[in-house]
Amino acid sequence: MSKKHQTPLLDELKKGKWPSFVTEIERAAEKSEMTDDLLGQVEQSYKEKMGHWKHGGMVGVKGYGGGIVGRFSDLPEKYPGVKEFHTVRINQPSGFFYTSDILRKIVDVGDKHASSLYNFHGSTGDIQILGVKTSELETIFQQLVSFGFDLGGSGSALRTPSCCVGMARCEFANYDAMNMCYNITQAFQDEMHRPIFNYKFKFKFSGCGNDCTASIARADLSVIGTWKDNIRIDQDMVKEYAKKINLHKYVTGKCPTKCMSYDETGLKIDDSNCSKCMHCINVMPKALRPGVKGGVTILLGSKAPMVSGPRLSMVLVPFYDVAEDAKNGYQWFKDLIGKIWEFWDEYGVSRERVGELIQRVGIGNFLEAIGLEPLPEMVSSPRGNPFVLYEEYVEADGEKN
Amino acid sequence: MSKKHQTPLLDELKKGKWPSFVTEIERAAEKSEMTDDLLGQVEQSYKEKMGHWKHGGMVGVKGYGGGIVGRFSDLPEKYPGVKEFHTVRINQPSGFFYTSDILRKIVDVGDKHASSLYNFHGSTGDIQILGVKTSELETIFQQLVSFGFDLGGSGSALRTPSCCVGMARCEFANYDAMNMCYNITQAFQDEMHRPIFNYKFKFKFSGCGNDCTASIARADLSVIGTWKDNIRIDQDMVKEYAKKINLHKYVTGKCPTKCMSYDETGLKIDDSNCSKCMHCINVMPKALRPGVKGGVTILLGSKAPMVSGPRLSMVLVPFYDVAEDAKNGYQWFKDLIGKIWEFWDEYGVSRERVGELIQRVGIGNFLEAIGLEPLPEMVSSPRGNPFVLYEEYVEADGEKN
Amino acid sequence: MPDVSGTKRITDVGPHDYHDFLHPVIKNNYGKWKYHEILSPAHMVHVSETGDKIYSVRVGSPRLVSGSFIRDLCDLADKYSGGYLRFTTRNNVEFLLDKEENIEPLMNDIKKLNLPLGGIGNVVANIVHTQGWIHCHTAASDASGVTKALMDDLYEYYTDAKLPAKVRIAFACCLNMCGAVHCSDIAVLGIHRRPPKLLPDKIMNLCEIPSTIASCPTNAIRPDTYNGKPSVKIIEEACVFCGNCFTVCSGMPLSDPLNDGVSIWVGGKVSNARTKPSFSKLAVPYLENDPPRWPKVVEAVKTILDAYKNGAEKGERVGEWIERIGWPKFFNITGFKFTKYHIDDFRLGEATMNYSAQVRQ
Amino acid sequence: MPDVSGTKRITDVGPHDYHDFLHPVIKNNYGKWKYHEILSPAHMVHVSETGDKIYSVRVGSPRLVSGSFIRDLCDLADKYSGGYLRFTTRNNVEFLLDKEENIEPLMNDIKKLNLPLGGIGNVVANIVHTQGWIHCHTAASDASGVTKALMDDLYEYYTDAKLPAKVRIAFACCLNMCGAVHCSDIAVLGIHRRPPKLLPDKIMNLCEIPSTIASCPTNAIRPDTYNGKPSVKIIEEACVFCGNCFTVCSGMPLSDPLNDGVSIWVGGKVSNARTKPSFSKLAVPYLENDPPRWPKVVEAVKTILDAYKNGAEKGERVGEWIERIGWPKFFNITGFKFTKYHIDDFRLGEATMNYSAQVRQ
Ligand code: SRM
Ligand code: SRM
Ligand code: SRM
Ligand code: SRM
Ligand code: SF4
Ligand code: SF4
Ligand code: SF4
Ligand code: SF4
Ligand code: SF4
Ligand code: SF4
Ligand code: SF4
Ligand code: SF4
Repeated sequence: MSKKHQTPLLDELKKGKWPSFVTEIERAAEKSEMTDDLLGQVEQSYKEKMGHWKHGGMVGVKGYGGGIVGRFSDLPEKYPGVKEFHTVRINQPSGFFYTSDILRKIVDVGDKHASSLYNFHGSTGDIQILGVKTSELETIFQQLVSFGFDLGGSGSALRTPSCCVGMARCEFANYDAMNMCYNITQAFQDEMHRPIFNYKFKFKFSGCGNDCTASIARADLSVIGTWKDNIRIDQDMVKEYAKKINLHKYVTGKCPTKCMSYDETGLKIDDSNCSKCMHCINVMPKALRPGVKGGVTILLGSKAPMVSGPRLSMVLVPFYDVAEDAKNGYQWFKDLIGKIWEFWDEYGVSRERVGELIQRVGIGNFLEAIGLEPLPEMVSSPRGNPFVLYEEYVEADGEKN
Repeated sequence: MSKKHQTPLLDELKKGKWPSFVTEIERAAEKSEMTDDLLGQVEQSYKEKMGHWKHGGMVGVKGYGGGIVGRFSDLPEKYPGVKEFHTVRINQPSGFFYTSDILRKIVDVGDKHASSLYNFHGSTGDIQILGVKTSELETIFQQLVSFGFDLGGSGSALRTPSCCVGMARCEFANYDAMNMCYNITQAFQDEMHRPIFNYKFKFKFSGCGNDCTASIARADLSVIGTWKDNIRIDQDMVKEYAKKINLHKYVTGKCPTKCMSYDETGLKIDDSNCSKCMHCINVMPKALRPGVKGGVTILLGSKAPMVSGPRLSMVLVPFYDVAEDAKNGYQWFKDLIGKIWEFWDEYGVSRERVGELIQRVGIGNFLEAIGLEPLPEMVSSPRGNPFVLYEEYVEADGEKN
Repeated sequence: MPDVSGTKRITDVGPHDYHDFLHPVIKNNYGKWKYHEILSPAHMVHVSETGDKIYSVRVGSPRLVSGSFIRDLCDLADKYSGGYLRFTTRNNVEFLLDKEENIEPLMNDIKKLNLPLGGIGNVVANIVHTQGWIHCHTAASDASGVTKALMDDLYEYYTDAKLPAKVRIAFACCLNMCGAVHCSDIAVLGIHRRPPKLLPDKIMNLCEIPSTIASCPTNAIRPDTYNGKPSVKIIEEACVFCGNCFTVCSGMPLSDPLNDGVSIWVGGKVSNARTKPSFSKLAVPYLENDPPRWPKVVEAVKTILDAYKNGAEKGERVGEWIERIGWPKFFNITGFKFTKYHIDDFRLGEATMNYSAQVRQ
Repeated sequence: MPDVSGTKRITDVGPHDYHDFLHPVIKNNYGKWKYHEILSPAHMVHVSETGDKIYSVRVGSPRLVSGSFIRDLCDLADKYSGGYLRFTTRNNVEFLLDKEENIEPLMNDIKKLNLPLGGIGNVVANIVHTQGWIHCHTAASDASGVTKALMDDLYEYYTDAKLPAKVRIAFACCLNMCGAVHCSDIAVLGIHRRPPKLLPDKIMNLCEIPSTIASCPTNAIRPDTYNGKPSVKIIEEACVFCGNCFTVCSGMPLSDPLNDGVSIWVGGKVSNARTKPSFSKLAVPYLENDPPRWPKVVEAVKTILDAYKNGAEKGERVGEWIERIGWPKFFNITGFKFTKYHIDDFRLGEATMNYSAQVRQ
């Protein structure tokens, strides 16, 4: 297929060692006619230093309020192939695991009915088929469902949850993040597909404090593995490491709670003061392992900067015995989420994420409403100002007030 | 003199090993009639758990707007001795140094013309004569002046500056805090005695980062000694200390910038990374001394919590060569203060301390106004949110706007 | 492909059960992994309590890929890993092998496809990025282009583990920050620098005025009337060019070729290892858009990386290194100018001042 | 005393020149001190580059003292230190001696006066305190009384250096915090807990309504009218009992015997040594006023001190110790209850949450 548009600027980006998205668009253009016009429009953006997509546009499949991001060119005459160029978000499997068979099925759909361009994966976690015309949406959807894939989230809804590789291939996992992610996603299908929230809501599940899903930075609800008992130490292996690295400087010296010490007699850890940061285990994975009483810390509220500044998630539940609750279908967790959503629904305003709401109404009130106790684990330190809103005062007998 | 009032509650506070203020009040009452009624009124406060002073009351000496805190009992009939019970604030000498002669002169005045009760010293630094009647104010003032003492500050004025013992008796002093305090106080007598500010303004001068005047917590303008060159090390003495304390744990291990190391070859410091925290010098005063190129860091804005929360002072001038400026009568410093006050005068509102003003208008604007450059030393870290108010944008040729 | 038309419409099946995609060795050793060893920047082994091993070979991807790219991967997987592969949370590809002897031939085939091998350990990881001019309407810069230009230049940092610790770079094309740029070691962020234009007709017809006003972080939008109908006006001096008004109201576009560009941020992190997670901090307030290869952006990022590589201790993340040497020295070494824009004047900005006499002289 | 009446009125002489009060050894060695040595909790020596030495003997004072107390000090100074003495920034007295042999006799005489010797090194320093019921109109508690009760009980901590580091205790009788309680190792703070009473007549006649409204940190004061004249009302649910309105408007008193009391704060510091200066944090939200000896306050302070003494490493200030063991353990050891009042919900409160998975389990 010969190129419809001259793209001297984009061609520059075919050079260099890193695989080129321009080459990929060209390869896609070999499969799908519409994609050639994408090259043209993007080249024009490169020339003008400005995008050429119209603002928004509602499109979707029957019965769903989300899962598709509508996108229309503002130069449809010039680039008819991108006149409609929507994205289909497909909910990825837990841990981003695939077989070649299933991947081929997915790209068969996108190559035939769309631009043959994909994001593997979107920042939230979805597989994204780019460049879908409105008329193709239902077909694509039905074909995906036929081999067991469904749309992900978009709009004011639950967004596609995601998780790290966890127990599938990581010795640090303190709970079954992939299973929990799958179970929770299945349980809240309605909340994902039919936007009724004030704004988006995201879950991310990481097996340990390394947080390989970056959940603490970009999930309204971050679930991060931890443990209750002692770090398992193989003192012989510690000695091996000591031959190669200066443990004082690089291990015990960097422990945030200074709860470790090392000398000839071996490595000692005051586990009661260990904050499960993972550092020592990371450095000596053959010598140290998290304890066996795994669980999670549940944190709340992170998000991007709009409108009140970027947020990290803060501790809501210091330790939750997820293994125990898993036996029960994660019922305790689902109830907790239900209470959070209820509160958000009642008190939140449109486009207010749950973290912003809590900041607005006060964490104390929020905890009371969802039935959790205030705990010192929730704060990095107690208040340093004296403006305390004591809620009750005593009245003298017979005092009129 | 027999006691006029029964004070069973206060009597409890004459017990115990620590010297008792009740005993002191009783001793004062031996000298001054009015003081007996103080015991009575305070005993009543102890019984009722409530104070008995009226709200404020303006009193002063001719030509001064400050230096006296008016105080009136709300039970003047019952306790006529404390009907008027004002405080005279006397500007202490730099470093709180006295001779017995001069102290006797001061208490002669207070014993004769007031309650014979004193605060040595007030929290700002003044000597305070308590329990002065309005009619005695002028006499007391004139007598003080006669032997070279003056009133301190009160009201919306410059408050009595204070300083640590500094070079007079401390080897850590990096500049002459006592001299600077004296010079600046003398220079701004008018600002101290005639309240024309928006609110109070406090100076405190500490010779080093130990900040023995707590200037960083309670001075609008905190002047704290530091140095530019290397910490002076006596390696032999370091070895002596090493025999007694674990230098790795207690010295190098606690250095906030981790810029020190110790081994057989001695103590090494990367002075370019030393933040002059004083810790290592504090622990080994016989082995380490600050460098010889002394100067100060100037910090701005600390105060008590009203209205927007407690404040610490923040870095305004990372290094100021005060020794050089001293030769010039601290002119650079005085000019800087002048600019700060000018800005405060122009933009501050009533009862707004300078730290609050800067927060309200933005540090960038403030720096511009007083002619200082923004410096990374002023922040603990640069901004983490993207809401940057870029001040200029380019317009295309011929663009109408 | 089955013809599904006419059959009962099925919905809410949710994501595919992951069990169907797990390598047998992974299934058998699920939750039993004992330790891992990084064998090269491109492959590692995980060893189970049972003694079983799984090898992971990691390959870089531009993320925005064609169907053919995926098919190439599938072919490799069929040939060497029983068809099993996965993607990482940073869009790398991992082939999962139970046979050590397959590693080298797989790697050779990957090289033939000109795909980068690496990304494990103390490397510059694959850049997390967003849609840019390829697909988003609010983009102040392109995403894939800047990312490609950067990765071309940082290629050896991906394939060889030469750095003191992991370096996570992210790119987002507007302040919505769809990439996790607010907590990255190095972040490149597309920015506008000019208040929105007002298109009164659109505002009147398409926008809800109260929510438009509420969308502004600095209260720069005020009610106004236009031809007697409710509209808005903007206090230009208060606008921080965030684009949130445009998101809720299409009548307020911000894109402006002369003023759009990127800013650069440093020292954020996500992991809880050693230090707490933290935001990226402003390093370079503005660099103009300079397609196709954004040379100044590449240079600035390399300046940071070089300084970091030379200055940091083993195991120190970018932010940890800067905290240790201090921000003044960071600006000094990199030559970036510290300006009033670096001083946080937003909501919680006060908390970021240096309230101490700890100052390096 | 000279008769000054009739002479020209002299003003603005400023503070007395300190040179007149400096011990000759100090004058000669000004700026030349080389090192010091703490010889006991009550005395230390400073050694000059010239070889000269000055001994300082420190004595505790209740601060609120009689003229006779000062005369006692003067007599001792005349006898042993050439008449030279000073006060410290925490209201201790220091006799400055050039003769080592005078130290013991001086100390003996001090003991005869029942004054405490100590306060140097790792001690509980003299409590910085304020006026209280003795002299201030906004006091929610007494100052001297609580201080005396505490120091009686902590006496040995003053005279013997038994603590891991310096412990600075401060007391302030209201939220104006005239003692530096906001940055103390342990702070006791007088608090009200009931909104101001409104005395409409006073408000109308003595108060400026706009500045009264502006004085409220939480916007709890709203304009109102009383008998047709401008007055104010209070949104009780928003009042944090700070008393700032009373300071500017005498018609809004807060004192209330049934609800006034103290709160206890921990872990602040001022010095820049090791860690940056920091605020004291809320430990105990409320303890009732219990004169004359405030036993519960004394008990709470002792609980903190005991826990600190047992738990801290050498050289660790109270706040440094708590940061190392974590606040959960602090509350656990002391038995103080953590409540929602401990969570900062004021202006910058957000910055104090635990945004990490670093949690001790
Ligand atoms: C596709 C994706 C970027 C990518 O290239 O990967 C994306 C793309 C868009 N994001 Fe996003 N966001 C994507 C992940 C994120 C993330 C990261 C995450 O989820 O982990 C964030 C930051 C975390 C967060 O949620 O705060 C993110 C924060 C936003 C925001 C700001 C939300 C806020 O509360 O501050 C907006 C604005 C909005 O919602 O109106 C936004 C809005 C958008 C819109 C829908 C803008 C719009 O109004 O059209 C973009 C559609 C672009 C397109 O052409 O498809 N996107 N967005 C990501 C979703 C793919 C997926 O489903 O897997
Ligand atoms: C006497 C003294 C307390 C003491 O027992 O030592 C004192 C006593 C009063 N202070 Fe203070 N302050 C005293 C040092 C302080 C300090 C500490 C310091 O200066 O280092 C502070 C905290 C630092 C600061 O300035 O922020 C302090 C913060 C306040 C405030 C709150 C100011 C603010 O901006 O938040 C007020 C309220 C006011 O100004 O209206 C205040 C108001 C008062 C008043 C004038 C209350 C009043 O309206 O009558 C008190 C008079 C009491 C009396 O009976 O004399 N006092 N005041 C201290 C002055 C003695 C001296 O001159 O040496
Ligand atoms: C494969 C992946 C998980 C997944 O489900 O996909 C993963 C896998 C591993 N991570 Fe991770 N991390 C992965 C994303 C992350 C992220 C998220 C991100 O970058 O967006 C983080 C947080 C980054 C941050 O802090 O900003 C992350 C922070 C870590 C850390 C903590 C590093 C630190 O010291 O701060 C470790 C421990 C270490 O490397 O010593 C770690 C360690 C590991 C180990 C060694 C765990 C193990 O035993 O298997 C894995 C290989 C390490 C490697 O790649 O060098 N992983 N890891 C992700 C690979 C991304 C990629 O392709 O580059
Ligand atoms: C006399 C006095 C200065 C004055 O001009 O009056 C003074 C004198 C000394 N201070 Fe101080 N400090 C004095 C108030 C302070 C204050 C202010 C306060 O407490 O209100 C502080 C800040 C307290 C804080 O951080 O909250 C203070 C923090 C220090 C420190 C830092 C301690 C730390 O590790 O945080 C040192 C260094 C040390 O002790 O190792 C120090 C060291 C010293 C040395 C050793 C300096 C020297 O070489 O002479 C002096 C004797 C120490 C001692 O008392 O143990 N001085 N010192 C003050 C005595 C107050 C008192 O009577 O108790
Ligand atoms: S978050 Fe922890 S458990 Fe999950 S992949 Fe990363 S290191 Fe492994
Ligand atoms: S996990 Fe972190 S806190 Fe715990 S011992 Fe290891 S380094 Fe210390
Ligand atoms: S602040 Fe420094 S110079 Fe001044 S007395 Fe304290 S330790 Fe000495
Ligand atoms: S003064 Fe402080 S920062 Fe400097 S070397 Fe000593 S301990 Fe380190
Ligand atoms: S960062 Fe902004 S421009 Fe880029 S994809 Fe997200 S919303 Fe669109
Ligand atoms: S761009 Fe942002 S700051 Fe500017 S007017 Fe719009 S919402 Fe307000
Ligand atoms: S703290 Fe409050 S009550 Fe005590 S002296 Fe200061 S202003 Fe008066
Ligand atoms: S006491 Fe404080 S919070 Fe309450 S009304 Fe008065 S100023 Fe407002």
